[in-house]
Amino acid sequence: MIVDQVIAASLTLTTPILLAAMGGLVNRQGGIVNIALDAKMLAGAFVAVIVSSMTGGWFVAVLSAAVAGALVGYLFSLVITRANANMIVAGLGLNVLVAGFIGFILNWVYDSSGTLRLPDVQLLPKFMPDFVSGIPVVGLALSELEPLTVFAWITVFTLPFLLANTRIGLWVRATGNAPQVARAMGISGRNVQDFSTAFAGFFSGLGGAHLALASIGLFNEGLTAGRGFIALAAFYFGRDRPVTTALVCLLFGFLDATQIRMQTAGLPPKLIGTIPYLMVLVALCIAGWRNHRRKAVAP
Amino acid sequence: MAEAASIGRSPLMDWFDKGIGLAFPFIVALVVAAVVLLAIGENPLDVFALMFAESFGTQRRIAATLSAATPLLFTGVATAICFRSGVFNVGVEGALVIGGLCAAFIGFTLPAALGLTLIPLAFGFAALVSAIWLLVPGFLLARYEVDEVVSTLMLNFVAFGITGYLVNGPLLSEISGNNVTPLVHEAAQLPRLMPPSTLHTGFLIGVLVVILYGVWARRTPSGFEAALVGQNKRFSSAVGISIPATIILVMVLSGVISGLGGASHALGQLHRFADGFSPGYGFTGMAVALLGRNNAIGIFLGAVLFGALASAGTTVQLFSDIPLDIVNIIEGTVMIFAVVELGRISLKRWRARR
Amino acid sequence: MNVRNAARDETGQVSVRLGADRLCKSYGSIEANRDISITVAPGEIHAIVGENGAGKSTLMRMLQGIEQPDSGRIIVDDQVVDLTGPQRAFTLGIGMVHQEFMLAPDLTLLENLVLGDEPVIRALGPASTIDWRSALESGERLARETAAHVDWSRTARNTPVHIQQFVEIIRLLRRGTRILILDEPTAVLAPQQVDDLFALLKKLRDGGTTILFISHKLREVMALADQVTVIRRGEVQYTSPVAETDPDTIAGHMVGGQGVLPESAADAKSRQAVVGDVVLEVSGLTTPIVEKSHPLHGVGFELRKGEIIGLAGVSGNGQNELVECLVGLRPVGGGVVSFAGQDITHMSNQQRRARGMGYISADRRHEGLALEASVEANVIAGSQRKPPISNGGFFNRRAMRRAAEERLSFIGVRHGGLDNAAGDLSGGNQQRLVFAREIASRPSLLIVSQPTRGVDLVGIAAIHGILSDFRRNGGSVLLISEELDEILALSDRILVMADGAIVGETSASDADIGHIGRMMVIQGAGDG
Amino acid sequence: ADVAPAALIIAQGGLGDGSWNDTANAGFQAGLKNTGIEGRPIESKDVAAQGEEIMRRAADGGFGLVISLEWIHGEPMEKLAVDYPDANWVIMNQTRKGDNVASVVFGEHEGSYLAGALAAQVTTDESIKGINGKPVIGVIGGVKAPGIDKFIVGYIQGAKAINPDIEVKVAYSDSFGDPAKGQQMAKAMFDEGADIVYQVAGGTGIGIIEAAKAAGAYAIGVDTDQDGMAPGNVLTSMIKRVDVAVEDIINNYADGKFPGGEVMDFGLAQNGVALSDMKHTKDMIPAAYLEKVDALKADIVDGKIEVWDVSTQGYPDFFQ
Ligand SMILES: Nc1ncnc2c1ncn2[C@@H]1O[C@H](COP(=O)(O)OP(=O)(O)OP(=O)(O)O)[C@@H](O)[C@H]1O
Ligand SMILES: Nc1ncnc2c1ncn2[C@@H]1O[C@H](COP(=O)(O)OP(=O)(O)OP(=O)(O)O)[C@@H](O)[C@H]1O
Ligand SMILES: [Mg+2]
Ligand SMILES: [Mg+2]
Repeated sequence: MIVDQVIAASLTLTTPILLAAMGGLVNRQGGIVNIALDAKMLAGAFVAVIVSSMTGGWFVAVLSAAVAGALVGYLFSLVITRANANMIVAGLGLNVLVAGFIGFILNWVYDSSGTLRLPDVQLLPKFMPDFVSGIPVVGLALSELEPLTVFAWITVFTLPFLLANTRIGLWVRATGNAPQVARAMGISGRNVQDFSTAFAGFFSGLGGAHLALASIGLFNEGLTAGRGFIALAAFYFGRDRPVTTALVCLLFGFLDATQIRMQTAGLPPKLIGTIPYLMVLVALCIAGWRNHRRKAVAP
Repeated sequence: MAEAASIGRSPLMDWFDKGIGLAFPFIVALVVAAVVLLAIGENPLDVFALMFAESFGTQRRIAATLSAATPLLFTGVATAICFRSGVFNVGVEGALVIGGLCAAFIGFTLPAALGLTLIPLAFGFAALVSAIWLLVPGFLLARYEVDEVVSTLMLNFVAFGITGYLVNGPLLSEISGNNVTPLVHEAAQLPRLMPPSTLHTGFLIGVLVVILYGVWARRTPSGFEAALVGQNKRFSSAVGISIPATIILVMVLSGVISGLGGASHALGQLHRFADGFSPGYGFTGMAVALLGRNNAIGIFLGAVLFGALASAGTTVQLFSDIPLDIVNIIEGTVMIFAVVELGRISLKRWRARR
Repeated sequence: MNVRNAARDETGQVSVRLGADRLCKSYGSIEANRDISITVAPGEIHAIVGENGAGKSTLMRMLQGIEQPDSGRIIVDDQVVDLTGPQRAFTLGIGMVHQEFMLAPDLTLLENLVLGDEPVIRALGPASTIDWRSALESGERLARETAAHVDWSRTARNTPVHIQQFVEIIRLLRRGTRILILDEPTAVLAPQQVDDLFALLKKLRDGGTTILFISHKLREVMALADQVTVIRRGEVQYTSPVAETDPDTIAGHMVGGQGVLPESAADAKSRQAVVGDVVLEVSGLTTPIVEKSHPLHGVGFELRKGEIIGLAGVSGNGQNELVECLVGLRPVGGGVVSFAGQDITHMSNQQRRARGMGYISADRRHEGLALEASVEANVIAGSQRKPPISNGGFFNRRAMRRAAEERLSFIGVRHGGLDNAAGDLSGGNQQRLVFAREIASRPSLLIVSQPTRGVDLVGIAAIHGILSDFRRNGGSVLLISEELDEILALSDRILVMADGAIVGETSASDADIGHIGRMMVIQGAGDG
Repeated sequence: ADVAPAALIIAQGGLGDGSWNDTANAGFQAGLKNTGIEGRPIESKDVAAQGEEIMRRAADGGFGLVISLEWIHGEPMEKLAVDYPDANWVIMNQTRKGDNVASVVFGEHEGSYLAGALAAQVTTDESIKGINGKPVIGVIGGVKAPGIDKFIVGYIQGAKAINPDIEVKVAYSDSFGDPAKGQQMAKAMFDEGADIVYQVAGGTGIGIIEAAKAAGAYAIGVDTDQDGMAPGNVLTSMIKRVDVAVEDIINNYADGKFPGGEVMDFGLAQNGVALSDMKHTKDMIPAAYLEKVDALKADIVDGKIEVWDVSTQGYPDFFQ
């Protein structure tokens, strides 16, 4: 049926955005607006395909993708926290740089351009028992679950706990909220920020791995298709709260999944693509206006 | 962003400082590129020599470089005008694309009989629409403190969506194999400066914009006020400068210049609007502005350097096996290191020690 | 005061818990601390008083290891220690509550309490889960011990300031602080809240904690401290057990002896009441409460042409807020401000300036000047649209240079060149630069806040000269200063501000430094 | 051979698009190999604006053959051909004047017509595995652009020629490199009753074929023979011989027989476009359907049927 299809598609399309958004959200709670999530997703996808083909194991591939993303994120963070680079411009630069490097490696190591198709790429396994597909409405979505989607949603519901209850979670929030206070309390704000950026890289890398290994098993330069920016939009819209952000991601995933239906309804695809960004703009305006009101009425 | 509200603060040291600021990121980028080139067994010096020859070797190549630099003159200034006032506008790209579409629209819809008046009309319309485009986030920032980085970033994507839709729908050329508008009337096309090179009058307009920007920044009260706001908001409002008015002014100016840049590119280079109108001139413009430390001469040099990279980066492929990715690597590295303060910090320290 | 003797104390008991021995600290040409020596006994509450800029915070920062002294030694528990940083001070049991709040606004109080030293369920490094239950227990135990009522689940942002103050103290105690330094802990508290805080501090003292606290308010010192030290211009002026002194004596040492008054003060007594037109009229001025600001409660006064009104008061009593309301940098809650017969209550700063108001900000480094900008830019700012500096929308560079030179030389600002950064000037010259700018636009009214803070004696005389000249030429001045000498030297009339209201008034001829000092620091004394 | 080198200017989207640029480049490389001529593909991020400078530089730099894959380079090339009469110029998908200009046009619309005709016959034949009785088929384009709609319109026309009541679902993925999205879109189409989806979306199409495989339905490949990407689930592929065209040109150029001034039509008649051999699906499709397709092909070649060409005729009434 159509409903279960839409649910399944929304869920699948949500996962990469969701993973990147979870990373970006922690990063922003730590005080860094990361607009280079896209670059880290791309790096993750690239590494995932290579490692999966080399080892034939999806788990190692996914892990390597995450580590690669984290590494890129960490280096990026150093530029911001140690060399005081402006995070926005450096982020834009990183997007260009990573694309350049990957293109370069594709060219010189794999002698191809744009697409990397390797033999024996192992995809993410679908592990649910067969009978679930018989469950009405959600059966299809369930039967298509793979580990990363499950992990992403586990993260959504554990992240609030981790942020609230672990030392590092507290440090991240304190650093983002009041760096001078964190410093006075003996916490190295820079290290915490570096951690949060590496964390964002880790999750973006996972998002990239999902894009590459969920079903298609190959790498393409355009694979991320700006999803890093959609993730950014999601956690801005979700005000850095994991569950809200996840719902926004789900909404964006749903928009993607129903895009084809909206096209049938006569909406041009280009305009449909702007909906997430327009939503964020509207959300920003409402938040700004409310803030303004609150200040104006302050007793 | 520390270009002092310096009405003429220009002893030798200052120039030295700026020179380092401009050169440092490029040196880092060249080192990175050299490492990559060595890794693939190319001699970096040969490659750099070839790239230099391809960008400045002959008159024609210089013209090609300047032609590639033309849009960056506009986007560099449009960005610098905001950065200088402490407004982090990353929406120049979107405004440029919108402006380009508007100019092309005027250029092919109005009757050709209007002749040369088409050009000012197209430029004017582009400037107007782009100014309104950036006025929106400017207003939101000035009045409601809506974070301009995110609002302008989001607006870029909206601009891509709208122009992408229009150029495929209502404004699509009747018969074409691609998403392009019809060609603008011949009268609306900017004449070329050094035929056969594609260098066109838009370059002169761009240079004029840079000069006007320099004059505005250093020789007018409003440029002075904007710089003060960028340096110290509390001070500025204490001496009677309106912060919201300044923010709105610089955003509108930025929009106007982005629009002019789009018009120049549409009427001078492509003679229409098309998919792939801008490969990110607005974003490169940010690097240009930062590299040039928001200073007019710095912006000009920065734009030329990036123009050289773009023009040489493609044509070297004719004569060597260097892939385009090297250019991306250089460009990305320059962008990142343009904003790194290492060079400046150590220079300041060194100066403080003396 | 003699450390070696103290160390030889034969009972084996520590006699000096915290001491400073001839500490010196200079910032450039400013000697913030000169040979400061103090000793604080265990279980003592020691008050440090002194005017703004006297060097109190500098001393505290050195005792906390944030700043290193240029010379001199620091003693803890009779031992000379090397305070390499705040972390070292922490391990020695020294903790400080800063002048500004050190709580992360969006974290809960409990989170703020444990931040940086979290109790964990199982040690897994940074990934350990925080043991909130034990955190809460320790917080509540300490709160109980200190008789504070704290709702630990609130965010700091939504917590009243005095509770925030408590939490900061409790946080230090939790980390084993035995020596508590408080920098003006009462500046933002309401009287009732101050009493609560004092009860807490006394309790702590009785429990053996040593407390060093900075205050401007003598009532508080008398109520709380065991020992008081007065610092003036970077030097220890006076020190005494509180029981053996009285507010008048302390106030006298704080505001300085008679001898240091500049000459111009001599003619103060001969001044007549000014009878010109009313230039500035303020009535019933109130402000909303905004974080960390003192609200105004119905401030009213009149300022006449050719008159200097001195506004005396201890910092943090609403002077800054009043100034900002008058110059249009802070929205007014209620009341009316009129200037030259016109209601300007809701006008912008720009409009007020256009009507002839000038403003010398107390915060020279952030509001009075743009330190990175050139001297020329700073002295021209505000006049950038006026001819001949600009004509038809463009600067006349020559005229601008000339105007800048004229303005600077009129007041005698010494600078290395118009193109140098204003931040490169010495403090006194920076302040002259501000005057040069503000006088140049020929205002009819100057709002002047702390005009001589950080300025040397020659500079002070010059600035006083400028103000006197300005008045002689028909200008009106509202002078806000914590230097009573200064107010006495210049004012025709003196208003005293305390707790967001004008609490007293006296004419220059009747002015008595002791009386004014009492009104300032001992609330209500003015009435009696 | 001391023939001057050749340059191939890559169109927007760059190498790695999995279709147009990649296929042409493959032919280019093959041609160079055959003839021993030197040559290089040229990419630019700013290919729209830089095209003219690149082509001029190539001519100045002693290149004897310049092939541009970018549609927008048509106009400047016409002028350049005059400035550089000794160089040979090739443009695609449009007709440009000049003795030393060869224009190459493809009959994508014609090939797509056949694909549509085949799909329309198959989609109602429930005897074929995975086919439902509903007359519903689909097509997914990479972006909405005339170059893509040329395929789509041909496909629709072919389908309607078989069954005027057929429903052809059309959608665009808005990207040529997003297989994840292609997969989801195709899934949605299958789910709505389509059983055959034609992909005109480059790299995105990989996902469409994946989706067909997963759904047990059919995709139609494009550009190259994609039948083997999911054997049995790719009904056929609309092969477009860009590679052949480019290789041909280089061969001719090497032999001194550059087709200057000619329009090289790579339509059905010239075998420039064709349906694949259907190695994996031929046996499950009733022969009658294939015969019908062959008949239609003959009619097109003979000019009895005219297939609408968006790139020269604009949009037809039956498509928006
Ligand atoms: N970091 C610094 N750089 C330069 N000068 C400084 C610095 N810190 C303090 N000063 C100067 O040292 C002097 C003493 O300052 P300090 O902050 O110790 O005064 P205070 O007694 O705490 O005053 P307040 O009551 O206003 O807090 C002042 O003249 C001040 O301007
Ligand atoms: N964190 C806290 N710990 C202890 N007492 C508190 C705390 N926060 C507030 N109080 C006390 O509770 C009383 C009411 O505080 P407050 O004015 O914040 O309440 P409220 O107006 O109901 O709060 P809200 O604005 O959140 O509705 C005051 O006496 C205040 O001192
Ligand atoms: Mg202090
Ligand atoms: Mg069917």
